[in-house]
Amino acid sequence: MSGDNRARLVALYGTMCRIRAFEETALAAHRAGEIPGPLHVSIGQEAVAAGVCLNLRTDDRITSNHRGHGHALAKGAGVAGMMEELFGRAGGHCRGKGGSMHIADFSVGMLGANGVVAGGIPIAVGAAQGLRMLGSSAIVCCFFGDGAINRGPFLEGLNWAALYRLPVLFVCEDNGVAAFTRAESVTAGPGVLARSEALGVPALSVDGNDAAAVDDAAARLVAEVRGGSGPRLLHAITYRLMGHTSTDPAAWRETGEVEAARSHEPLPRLRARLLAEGMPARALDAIEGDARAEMSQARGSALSAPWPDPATAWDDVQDNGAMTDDAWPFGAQETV
Amino acid sequence: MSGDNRARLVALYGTMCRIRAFEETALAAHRAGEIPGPLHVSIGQEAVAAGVCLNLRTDDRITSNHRGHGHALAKGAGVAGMMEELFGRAGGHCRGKGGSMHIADFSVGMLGANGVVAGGIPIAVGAAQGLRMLGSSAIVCCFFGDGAINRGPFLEGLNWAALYRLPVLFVCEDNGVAAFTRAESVTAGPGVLARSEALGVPALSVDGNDAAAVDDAAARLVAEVRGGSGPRLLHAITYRLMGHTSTDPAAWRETGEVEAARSHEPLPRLRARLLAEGMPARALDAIEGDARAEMSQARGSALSAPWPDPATAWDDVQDNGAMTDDAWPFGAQETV
Amino acid sequence: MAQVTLVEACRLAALQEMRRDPRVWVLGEDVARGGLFGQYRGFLEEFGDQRVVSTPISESTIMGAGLGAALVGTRPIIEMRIFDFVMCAMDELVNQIAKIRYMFGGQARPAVVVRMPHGIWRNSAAQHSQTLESWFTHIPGVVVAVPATPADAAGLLVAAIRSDDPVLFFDPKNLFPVKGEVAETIAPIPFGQARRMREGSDLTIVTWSATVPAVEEAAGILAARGISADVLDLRTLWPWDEASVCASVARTRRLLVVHEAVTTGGFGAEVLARVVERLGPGAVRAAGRLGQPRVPVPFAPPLEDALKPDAPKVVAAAEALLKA
Amino acid sequence: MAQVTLVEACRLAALQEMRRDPRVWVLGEDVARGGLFGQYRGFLEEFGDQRVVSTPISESTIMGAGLGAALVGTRPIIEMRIFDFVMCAMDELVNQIAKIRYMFGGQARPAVVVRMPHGIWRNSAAQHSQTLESWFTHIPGVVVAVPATPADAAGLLVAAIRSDDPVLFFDPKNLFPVKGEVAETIAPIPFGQARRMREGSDLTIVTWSATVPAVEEAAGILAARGISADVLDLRTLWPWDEASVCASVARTRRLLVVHEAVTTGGFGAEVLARVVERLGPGAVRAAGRLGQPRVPVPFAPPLEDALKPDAPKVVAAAEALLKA
Ligand SMILES: Cc1ncc(C[n+]2csc(CCOP(=O)(O)OP(=O)(O)O)c2C)c(N)n1
Ligand SMILES: Cc1ncc(C[n+]2csc(CCOP(=O)(O)OP(=O)(O)O)c2C)c(N)n1
Ligand SMILES: [Mg+2]
Ligand SMILES: [Mg+2]
Repeated sequence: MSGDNRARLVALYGTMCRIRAFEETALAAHRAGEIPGPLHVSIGQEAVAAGVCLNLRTDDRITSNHRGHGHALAKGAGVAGMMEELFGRAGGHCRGKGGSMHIADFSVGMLGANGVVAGGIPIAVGAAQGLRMLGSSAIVCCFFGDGAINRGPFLEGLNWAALYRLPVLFVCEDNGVAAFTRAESVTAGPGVLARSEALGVPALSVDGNDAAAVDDAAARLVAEVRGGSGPRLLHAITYRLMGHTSTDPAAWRETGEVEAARSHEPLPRLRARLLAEGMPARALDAIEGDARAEMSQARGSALSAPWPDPATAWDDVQDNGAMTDDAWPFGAQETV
Repeated sequence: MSGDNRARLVALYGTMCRIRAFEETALAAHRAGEIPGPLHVSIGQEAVAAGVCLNLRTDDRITSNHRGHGHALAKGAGVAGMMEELFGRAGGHCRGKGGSMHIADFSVGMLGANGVVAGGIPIAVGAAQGLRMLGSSAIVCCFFGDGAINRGPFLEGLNWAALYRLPVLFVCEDNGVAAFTRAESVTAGPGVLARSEALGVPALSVDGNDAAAVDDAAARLVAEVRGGSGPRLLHAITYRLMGHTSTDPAAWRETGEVEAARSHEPLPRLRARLLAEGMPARALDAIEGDARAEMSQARGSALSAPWPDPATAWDDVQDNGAMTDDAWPFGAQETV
Repeated sequence: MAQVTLVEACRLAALQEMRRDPRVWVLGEDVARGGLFGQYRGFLEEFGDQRVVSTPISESTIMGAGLGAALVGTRPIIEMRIFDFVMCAMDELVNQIAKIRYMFGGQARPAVVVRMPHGIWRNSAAQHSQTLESWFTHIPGVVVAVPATPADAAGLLVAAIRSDDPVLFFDPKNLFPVKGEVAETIAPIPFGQARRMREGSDLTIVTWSATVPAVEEAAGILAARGISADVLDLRTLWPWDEASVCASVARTRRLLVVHEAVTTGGFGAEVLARVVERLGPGAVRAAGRLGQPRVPVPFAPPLEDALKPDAPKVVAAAEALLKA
Repeated sequence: MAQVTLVEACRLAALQEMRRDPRVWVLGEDVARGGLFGQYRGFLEEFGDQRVVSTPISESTIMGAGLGAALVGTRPIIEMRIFDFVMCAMDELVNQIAKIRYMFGGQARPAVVVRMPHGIWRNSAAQHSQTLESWFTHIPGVVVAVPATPADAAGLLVAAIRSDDPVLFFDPKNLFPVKGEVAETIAPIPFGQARRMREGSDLTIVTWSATVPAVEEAAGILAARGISADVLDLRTLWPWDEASVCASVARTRRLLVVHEAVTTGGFGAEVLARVVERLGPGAVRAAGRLGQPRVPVPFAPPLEDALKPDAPKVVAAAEALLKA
């Protein structure tokens, strides 16, 4: 194993440990009542975000969906800002206005999670079109789930990207389920690869629980996209170990299904590989431990971080015709 | 040539002549200022409507698009009601409320033209689902243009129909152009067949200017659909001889393009075939003449038909909360 | 009479109607699993997968297929999961469902119910909290139902399912756990009749949907302060009970409209405008509205709370109105 | 000063801005062929196909791609062809464009202009004639422009293109052929300032967009009958010129709002409600609205004419108001 290659695997491992630790910490905080609102975690799917984003530059952009913590972290979003956002605090990336479903960190090219399934697709293709117009060599990576391929914007966005040969890498994170419904029970035809090719976007499948494989596939596709060959789609097959939201027990799954899936999950797999390739367990434990410590510290800080000043509720709506809190004590009552 | 087969060809010829005559009459009336609003004619595309609808029963349903006169006529819609509708008269199928873009005749299963590209697709799949639920053996045929395959409902509707194995025949009437833009310049990938198959809907292409070929292909697909095999798509390749609307000269076409297309247009082709097979020219002229006479008579009647009573403008909005003309002389002014 | 939650009341209403009429069915995401809120629990088992259809995430087609199925004579309940996703199906709703009867000169009767759980709910932020019911009062062809109690939700849902008009039924998400009595046999409640929540003479408060409990609480506080409010829950916004509201304001001469939606362009404007038009400005001493400011719904609790109409804000608004 | 049509005025405004700022571009169906109304005639030749992008019939993506392109720093003009098709792109407009700046705590500036030719136009029937501008006054995050003259359309379009807020620009389809003067160099017109069309003292008439000529004509007829109307064209509905309207009504004590949109839930309700709230009902002697009844737009000329607000109806409404 070359040092370079090992360094990549270690980087992947580090990112995945951080994603896992972030989400387990967030889950615990949510259960403890520290985090309001809905929370969708991607536990079990970390290899996709890690493997793809390792191939992106900071000035590349990504769009994400409702299950976007991993994408954001892998793209380099600041942890404190993410955790505070989940907690609804003033120091969150969105100043507490977005929460888990709307995390964005434009400073690292993370153009936002999205509360609408497939909502990030048109945004991604437009961002790519804009970047090309501005003469940038940056590309856009668009993450969405298997559920999104049944919404109209999937067709429109892929056709559009292929038509204008836009620098977009579409990543379909296929965890086999959309909310509480199995993907296969709502998806006709041969699948996302065929749909993608039929729209003019070359595509390939990868074991989305194998971080190194995802990295390899993404490296190839990103090179093609960046080289001007037009859009590509990566179909990453993975498994959602938890329920749809933090409060969903996913009780409808078959007995043994989750247990069976655990044996394929990405973190132990990469760990085993690194061990087999001579990486000391201690070093891996340290990476994991650091990640846990980082996230637990972030939780502590977020919990004691200040809430947003209610007056800020009126900020950042629009410049023209913005309302202020003095203009609205209680509706239009100041004048009656 | 068997008598049966010849009878079919004659029926096709008759329908096509009626569509052509209807639309040429309507065009002339529009130019004479007798017909208000936009008018989209399908001159050159008659073989698709005729060939497909010859295989439908009266209780089968169709949905159509903005260019739907041919579909309606071929499905058996009453001519007087259609012409009066174009003229905005009280005796129109829609009592003058719809016009050309919203012709419907539920009495023969014509569920309506549509002013929104791809708007008929979800309606068609739902109608099929409803029919099955009611135990009917009727099927639904859904006409749309090449432009519609770039809108989201195309993907959603085909996936849906395939998923529930609904009795729907999708017909993509590919005239190579959407409004003023060539289809190929806005459509990526290998085309509608590949898109359809990728969504689980078996599809085939046909020369849409060859009425007999359309009839054959439609017969096969309708039999499959009616037999319970699920949805099918027919890709009918044709050519729009006129502009997008009655006022569009389509001046941007290449020199000679339309002239070249004229030599492939469906009416003379079928006529030549019938002549070659021994049908007397006189008989064909009579069919054509009858069609022209029928439509010219319909124009005359429509022109002298009564306008809708303005009071009917308030009818058929809704039962609960309907407004009446006495409740609205001028806004809410009766009470100030 | 059983005490049930609002969401359970809706479940019972739909259940009753699906048992009564085999043409009634339901389609939407996850409905075969009981729906996101359990509002279809047990339906799959009782009615089977032809009448309880879990769909792909295809909002345009959920809405449009519902319409198509209605055109051939079935009576679909179109479940939209969360109101905000209706934005993905607006062509089907506004350009097709609302207009098809008129446009086709009465040939079509799109007898659909569109269920759209709406409003602020547990810090769901800007894309899962909207209350845009006023939009649909502006769209000819549809009935707009905005119930706030279990009995009203059940009765209006029964009426909606039996109606030949398309009915937009706004389930009030945040009131799903609220309990109330629902009759064994649920009778339809006619559209356009307000429910008088409290009789009073000092001012009229008109409200609906999510803000009904806040107004109820506020009216109690006002009563304790010697202010007697005449309180009406409209229950439907189209048709709406103009007559009852005007009669009340003619007595009290003061009108406050309270809704969760943004004040600007909200249905409160219509209520106020119509009352002033009908009674004449001279018959009214003061009129005002309380809604959210023109700001998207923020995530963080202190921000959401700052903007959301609640009982103290209703009390303050009413008191300001009485000073005028 | 050249005399040009409204559609040409808009063309000149966009042309000027695309020459000024290379980040400005236009996308939509058929725009490379000059647009449906010729509003982009010659653009392809001058700016090339990277900045004048004819798109597939993919409204969701036209809208959403415009947003994405704005997020990386370009300034798209999103051409929607006919307003009614915006129904196919409402998620992108309402859930994304309008909310993204707020939801992301100010990180995003979606500087797009969405052009939506709207209103009744040559018997186009229910799916091509809607005027739903009031909806967007109810949506935080967007500017709503509704010009009615060539000069206003040009000046507001320049302001829209330069604005960092998303601007919904309602091109008045039926006024496209109307001629007026437009300056060589088109200056931006600030949002929120009404244009006084006529000074008067007997009543205030407020209008915008398609009904401006009808109100102009009506005001002339009223003047001939000795009634002097103070007439304001709002030009933008958000922000809107509350101050000018209130000042006018404070003088005339009578308010008539005229718009092409359906009266119920139209922006006339907001204007009337706000004036009553601000001035108090006691300051107003009569107030009313004239819009379309709550009926879809029919195709046949006699039906369309029956419902459409025109000069005789404005005169009748004004006279009724003066009797109150
Ligand atoms: C347009 C739209 N419809 C429905 C929803 C509700 N919803 C949120 S996540 C989800 C499932 C999405 O499945 P998938 O895309 O596979 O992502 P996953 O949750 O599996 O990561 C649904 C239906 C939504 N957010 N947006
Ligand atoms: C959603 C939508 N977008 C745009 C339009 C405007 N429009 C009407 S017809 C048309 C072209 C349609 O092309 P196609 O589907 O190929 O049908 P054809 O006109 O060629 O028969 C367009 C863009 C529309 N009616 N609906
Ligand atoms: Mg999934
Ligand atoms: Mg075409």
